[in-house]
Amino acid sequence: ADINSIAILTPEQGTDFGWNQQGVEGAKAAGKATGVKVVTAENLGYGDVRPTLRELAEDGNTLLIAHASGYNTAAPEIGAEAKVKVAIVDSPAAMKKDAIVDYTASGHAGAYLAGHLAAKMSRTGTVGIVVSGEPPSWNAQSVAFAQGVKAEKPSMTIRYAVIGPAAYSDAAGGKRVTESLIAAGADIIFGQGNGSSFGMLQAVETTKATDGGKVFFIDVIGDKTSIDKGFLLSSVLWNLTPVYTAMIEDIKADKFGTRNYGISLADGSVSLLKTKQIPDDVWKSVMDIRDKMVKGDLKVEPKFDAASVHALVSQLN
Amino acid sequence: MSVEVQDPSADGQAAAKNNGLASRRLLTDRLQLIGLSIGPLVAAILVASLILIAMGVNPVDYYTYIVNRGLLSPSGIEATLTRMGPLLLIAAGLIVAFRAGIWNLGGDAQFLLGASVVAALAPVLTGYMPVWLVLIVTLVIGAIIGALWSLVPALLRARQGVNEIITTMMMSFLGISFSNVLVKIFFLDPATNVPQTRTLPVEDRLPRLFDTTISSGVLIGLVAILIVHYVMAKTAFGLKLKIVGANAKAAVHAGLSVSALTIGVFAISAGFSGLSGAVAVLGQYGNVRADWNPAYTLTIVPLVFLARFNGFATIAYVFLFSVLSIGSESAARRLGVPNYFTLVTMAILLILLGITEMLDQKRRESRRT
Amino acid sequence: MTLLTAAFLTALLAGAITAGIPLLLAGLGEQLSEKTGVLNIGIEGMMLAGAYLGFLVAWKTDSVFLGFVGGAGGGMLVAAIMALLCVRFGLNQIVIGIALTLGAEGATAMLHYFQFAQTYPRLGAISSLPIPLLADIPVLGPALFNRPPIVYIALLLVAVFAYVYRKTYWGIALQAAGDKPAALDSSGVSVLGIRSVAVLLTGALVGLGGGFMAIVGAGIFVPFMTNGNGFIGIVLAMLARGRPLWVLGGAALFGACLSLTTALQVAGVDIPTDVIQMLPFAAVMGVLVMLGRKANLPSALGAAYVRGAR
Amino acid sequence: MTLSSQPADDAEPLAKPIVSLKSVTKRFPGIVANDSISIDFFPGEVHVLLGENGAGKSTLVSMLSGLQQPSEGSIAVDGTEMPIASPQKALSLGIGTVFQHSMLVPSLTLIDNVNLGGSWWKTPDREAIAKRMEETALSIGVEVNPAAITSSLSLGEQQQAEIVRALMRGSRFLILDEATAMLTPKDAEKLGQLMRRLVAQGLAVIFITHKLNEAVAYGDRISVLRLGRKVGALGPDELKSLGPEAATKEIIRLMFGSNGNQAAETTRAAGSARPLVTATDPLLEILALEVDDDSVPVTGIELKIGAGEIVGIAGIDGNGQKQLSEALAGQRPVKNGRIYLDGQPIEDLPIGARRHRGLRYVTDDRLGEGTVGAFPVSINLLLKQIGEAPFWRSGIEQGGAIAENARKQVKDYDIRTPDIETPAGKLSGGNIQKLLLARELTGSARAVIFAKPTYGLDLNNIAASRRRIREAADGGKAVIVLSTELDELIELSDRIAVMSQGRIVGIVENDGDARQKIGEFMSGVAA
Ligand SMILES: Nc1ncnc2c1ncn2[C@@H]1O[C@H](COP(=O)(O)OP(=O)(O)OP(=O)(O)O)[C@@H](O)[C@H]1O
Ligand SMILES: Nc1ncnc2c1ncn2[C@@H]1O[C@H](COP(=O)(O)OP(=O)(O)OP(=O)(O)O)[C@@H](O)[C@H]1O
Ligand SMILES: [Mg+2]
Ligand SMILES: [Mg+2]
Repeated sequence: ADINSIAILTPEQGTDFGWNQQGVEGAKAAGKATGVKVVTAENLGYGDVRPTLRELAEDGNTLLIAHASGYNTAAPEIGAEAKVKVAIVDSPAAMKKDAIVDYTASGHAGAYLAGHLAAKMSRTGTVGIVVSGEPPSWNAQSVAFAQGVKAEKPSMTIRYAVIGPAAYSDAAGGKRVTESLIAAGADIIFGQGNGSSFGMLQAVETTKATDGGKVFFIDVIGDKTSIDKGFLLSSVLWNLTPVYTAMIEDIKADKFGTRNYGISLADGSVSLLKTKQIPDDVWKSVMDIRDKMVKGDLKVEPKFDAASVHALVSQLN
Repeated sequence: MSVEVQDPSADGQAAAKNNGLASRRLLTDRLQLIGLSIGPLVAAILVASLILIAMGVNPVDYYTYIVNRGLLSPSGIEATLTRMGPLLLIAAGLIVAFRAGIWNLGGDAQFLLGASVVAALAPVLTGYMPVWLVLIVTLVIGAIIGALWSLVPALLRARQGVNEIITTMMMSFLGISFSNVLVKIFFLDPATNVPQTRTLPVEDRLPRLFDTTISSGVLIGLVAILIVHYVMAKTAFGLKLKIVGANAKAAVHAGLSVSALTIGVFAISAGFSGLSGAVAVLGQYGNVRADWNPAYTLTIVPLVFLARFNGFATIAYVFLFSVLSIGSESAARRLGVPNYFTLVTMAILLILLGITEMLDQKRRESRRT
Repeated sequence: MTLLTAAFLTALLAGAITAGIPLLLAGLGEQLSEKTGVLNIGIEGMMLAGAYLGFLVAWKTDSVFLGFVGGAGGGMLVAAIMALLCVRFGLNQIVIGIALTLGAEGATAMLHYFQFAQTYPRLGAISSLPIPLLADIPVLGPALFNRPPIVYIALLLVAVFAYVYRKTYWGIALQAAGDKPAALDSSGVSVLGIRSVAVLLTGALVGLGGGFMAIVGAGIFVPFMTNGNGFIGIVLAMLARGRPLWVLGGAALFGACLSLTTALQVAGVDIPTDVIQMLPFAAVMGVLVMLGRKANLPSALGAAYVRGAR
Repeated sequence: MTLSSQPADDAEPLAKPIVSLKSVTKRFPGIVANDSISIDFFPGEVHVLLGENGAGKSTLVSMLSGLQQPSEGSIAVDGTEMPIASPQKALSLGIGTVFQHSMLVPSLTLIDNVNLGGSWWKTPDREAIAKRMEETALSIGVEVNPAAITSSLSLGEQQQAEIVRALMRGSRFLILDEATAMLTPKDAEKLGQLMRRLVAQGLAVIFITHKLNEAVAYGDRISVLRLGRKVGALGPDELKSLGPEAATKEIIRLMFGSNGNQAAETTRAAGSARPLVTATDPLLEILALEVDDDSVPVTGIELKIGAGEIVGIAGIDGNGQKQLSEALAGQRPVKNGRIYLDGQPIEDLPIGARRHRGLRYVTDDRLGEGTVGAFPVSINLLLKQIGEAPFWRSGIEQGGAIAENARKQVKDYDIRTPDIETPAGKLSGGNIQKLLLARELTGSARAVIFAKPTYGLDLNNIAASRRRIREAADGGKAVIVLSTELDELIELSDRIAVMSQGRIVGIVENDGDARQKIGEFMSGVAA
């Protein structure tokens, strides 16, 4: 089928070095690669997106990418009503021929690797996970990270804390909770949050580990290298470009709605960021694990619910 | 603390009766009135335009987009009207409360709890009864839940005189968290990873009006606010509430049961907020997600004040607000302005409307003989 | 590895204080306005403006001190609009308060978008001022007595205001402005003057709280970062019924609950954060239910003063 | 003797006026409150301002104290024209004012109320101020408790404190606007003597009162206002040469024109005309009544009032009168005891039910609780009948019936209002009182409680109110009148009970020597 333009809707401004930015940039890159125009509707919040969805449909966009789990009820409904194709997250079962696809992106494989990396690099034997909320994709990464840590070194201690419900922009809370985890012994922080993640980063930059050494930060989704001050250890990078590109091509090939999409280590849409903080030998051994996972010798199942995270971190301690 | 607001309609009547005004004066009055209602809008647009120009955006384009989207395009006006439904219900509740001198600022939790419970029940109930009955039952339940959440502040205020600004705000913070607990733990849709309630299918929701996407929630809202307006203006009950609000000592002196009325006001006001939550879920959203909180109350409070608790003026302000919020998202997107600008526009408009309201008050005062 | 180390307890206590200070300043600020009869609903906006400007100045000048001055200035800027519109011109305080909050949210988010969204600059560690002897007490010492000077200043402000309210002519005038402005006016003191100064100082206090949040609390500015702290400040002020010490108590309660949330989670106790989040509010409601304290708000609260009006 | 409207007071002494009003006009929207008034105020004189309610006395005061600015004309101080732009300016010129309505902050102590104008950065020396306050009070023969929270004091005590405060501010020009309204006759007399002492020291005093005997007794010079104009004046010489009797007559003529005399006559004459009612079966019976209160608990009240009987309750303000009347009306819980109306106990009934049984209460707090100021006269007339037919049917307002009722009441009770839709708060005090009387006396009233029924009213309105009270009794109702004015009670009552510290300390028949017996009860001589 013909496709001239697509639109992506994000809940926050696409300048967060994270979820929103990755969505916007991925869509733009996919559009460039396939010659399709991309409309971005950013900072729509988590409330009523139906009017925007309808307008974008009226404007002639063939595909609406609803880039927030909060949009996964509204988008299919408007898609059906306005007869446009929609892509949503966190609802694989909603797939429908010519109408709905899901791209529940999960960086859990990358997070698993990050867990190995963290365990190898930790001096204190304790690592921390800080999240600003508990959406499914973050839960999956939290679980996988913890599993990776334990797989690398079973004696490791893992501390987990949520800043507060929906504390996405609570930078001060991010810093406060991170400092507590550092005080509890963590010298590596695996942080997931939007605005709040900058508070976590600042905490890492300004707080010493209990052994008096440096604390490192492992980020998710985006690449904060450009704003790093030497504390960024790694990041579970996502690349949504292949996902969106595949969607567009499937539309062109009239195959839209026959499969869901995801990101994976295999096609490079999930990867671990190499920074100069990671010694080469450590990096190499992590990459060996990655290769095993790509080959299928090692499987990590994503767990998306918060209960799994809580069960895991309390059982691990 | 006192809320001192005069009913403009009653005022106008009195003024008209009092003086046999010359027709010339009537004309200047009309002109003044038109100036006072259009003026702030124009001024707000001008101030906002300056900021737009500073950002390198053509203000004419920006406002054309807003009007086109929020008012003139079919789907835009449909969205505007649909958005009004829950807002009008919240406004109706606030009018009742403020008229009676009660500061129910806990609307957000009353809304959310109503919404959550209704969202959890409605999809289940459809298995047991016809859809129309489900809708009626759940609307009532939403209102009851909202009212229940105001019970503690109501009793504290009625029995012990505990200030309700504090208690309703407390209960609001508490209720927002509680609603999240309900959704995340008890009302969870097992079929999805996302912490949210089951979803009421589109065809089971409140009917849409005619052949459009307008939810009939807007009708419920309009009816509610008109009823409130009528009750406040014309009935003994409304008058009693107004007396409690205007002079509680006089209400006691006149033998009104102030504590019963207070509890009644809380129940009605919070009931409308709960009903608003039900209408939002049944008419638009279909479910409730964890951590969702549109926080409508705080946006509606100033509008209700600017309308001086008058039902018709409230409808006008809510309409204006909805046009602006629907239209400006579109305009911002098309012109590459960050959507945050909508907040700034809203602030400028509120301030200028506030100035107008004050000037208008002065005008009435100086005319009164 | 055991969790109850001195370091962890210290971090929790320090975290509670860091989270409590903005609430304390917001509550003290609101209390000052309310005392004079101005219901200041706009402090969330003042706080945000203080956070933005405080961060901007601290980052540009590399001076934490100037940052706090900037934070107070940012709050005062918004407060000046409130003083002009609500005190001088008598506009509805609720309408303007909410408008200012919305406006400050939008404006600071836009400024952030244009200035920082590509770089997210962050401040370095804030140096602290240990208080001799006291700083050496285990846990308590480092959490309480080895902090940036602004922490001590904020705590000292509680005593200052308690003193001002009880002991000075100004304190008497403040109370009169809120309780019976006409009496103050006829005694030759300008009601609008007293109220304007109070609102401006509220802006300064609240802005300082916002600045603290950005400079000490987060080390960065992000949009909407005050996260409703201003509104909790309003509640604290009303609960405190004019007494600064009660604001301190309330702020401490909220700060402690936040740290408790973290502590329980880190200890692996599986209670939803939402439930723990309810604790301070539930506690206060419980106290209100049991004590049933009468409001006792200034009688002219929320009403504009016009000389000779009747 | 001539009384021109702009008296030149020709034979005036060498003293120059401290303050002069020169053709001062003050307009409010739709009303000229002061119309081209010229008056000189001399040191060493008590200058009495007289006039009906609404004549413009307080407006004049507000311009002298800097609260209002003249619309036209000017004010000269010590001979030089000088705008009094703010209260601060007035104070700095030595103009001290005790306003008609309290200007104390209720939540502060008296000490802090004295401190209101202090330099903000300073710390008041509260002990010294308290001491000075006590001394000042002593010098005028009153007692104050400087450390008391203002709101805990009676209105009379507050007014005394305000006078003390004005003196402490070192005024050389003292304005007392209806300062005796709240005082007992004894305290009023003390204040009068104080004014005399002050002017002897060279101060100028403006004294506003509705009590002509006070005007004549303490005034050196009298100016009379009517409808905003100065309609006459009596200089010191004229006052002296006329003597009290003739001066009073002349003043009444000036104030009310020709019909004024009638008003005054009826006021004075009517009392004795009433035949004493011999108690029949009591209609309203109060037995061993106890009422809780933080400051003045009421105990052991026993009263029986027959149909057609008027029982007065005398006593200094703040001795439980308010608590008693509120408990009778049902606004305050009864702790112990019984109240029978027509033989039925009513002490547990709510306010509305008591009203239905025929109990009525005319409150003295006319604006605070008696009316809702922002609401129209028509609604205020029905404030205690909301929802009742024919004014409401099935809860819906019946505009016609409400308006008809209002028009009838406005006519029957001579309520002067521009319109029945006019907000009640805009009416003058006298007319608000008529509104309350209309509301309480219509319908099937059986027993009526009047609290300070003529407080703050001018002579005409006083006469009208007293006539209504007598009519009520003559119509077979049981009547209680609570008043601090002994003359009023003696004029109206059949029997007079004396209240002190929450108890009835004695009941006397209103015969020839009632006044003396009451005085004995009040001062505790006859216990
Ligand atoms: N704010 C106002 N604006 C316009 N007119 C007013 C205002 N307040 C009062 N009035 C007018 O003032 C008059 C009453 O003034 P005031 O309260 O001094 O009455 P009063 O002196 O007690 O009169 P009365 O003789 O009836 O006791 C009324 O005629 C009323 O119409
Ligand atoms: N602030 C005001 N706004 C409008 N009208 C006013 C105001 N103050 C006074 N007036 C009007 O001025 C007139 C004179 O009122 P004023 O209070 O001076 O009377 P007064 O002689 O002191 O009466 P009273 O004996 O009852 O105290 C009244 O009719 C009143 O309506
Ligand atoms: Mg007066
Ligand atoms: Mg009067």
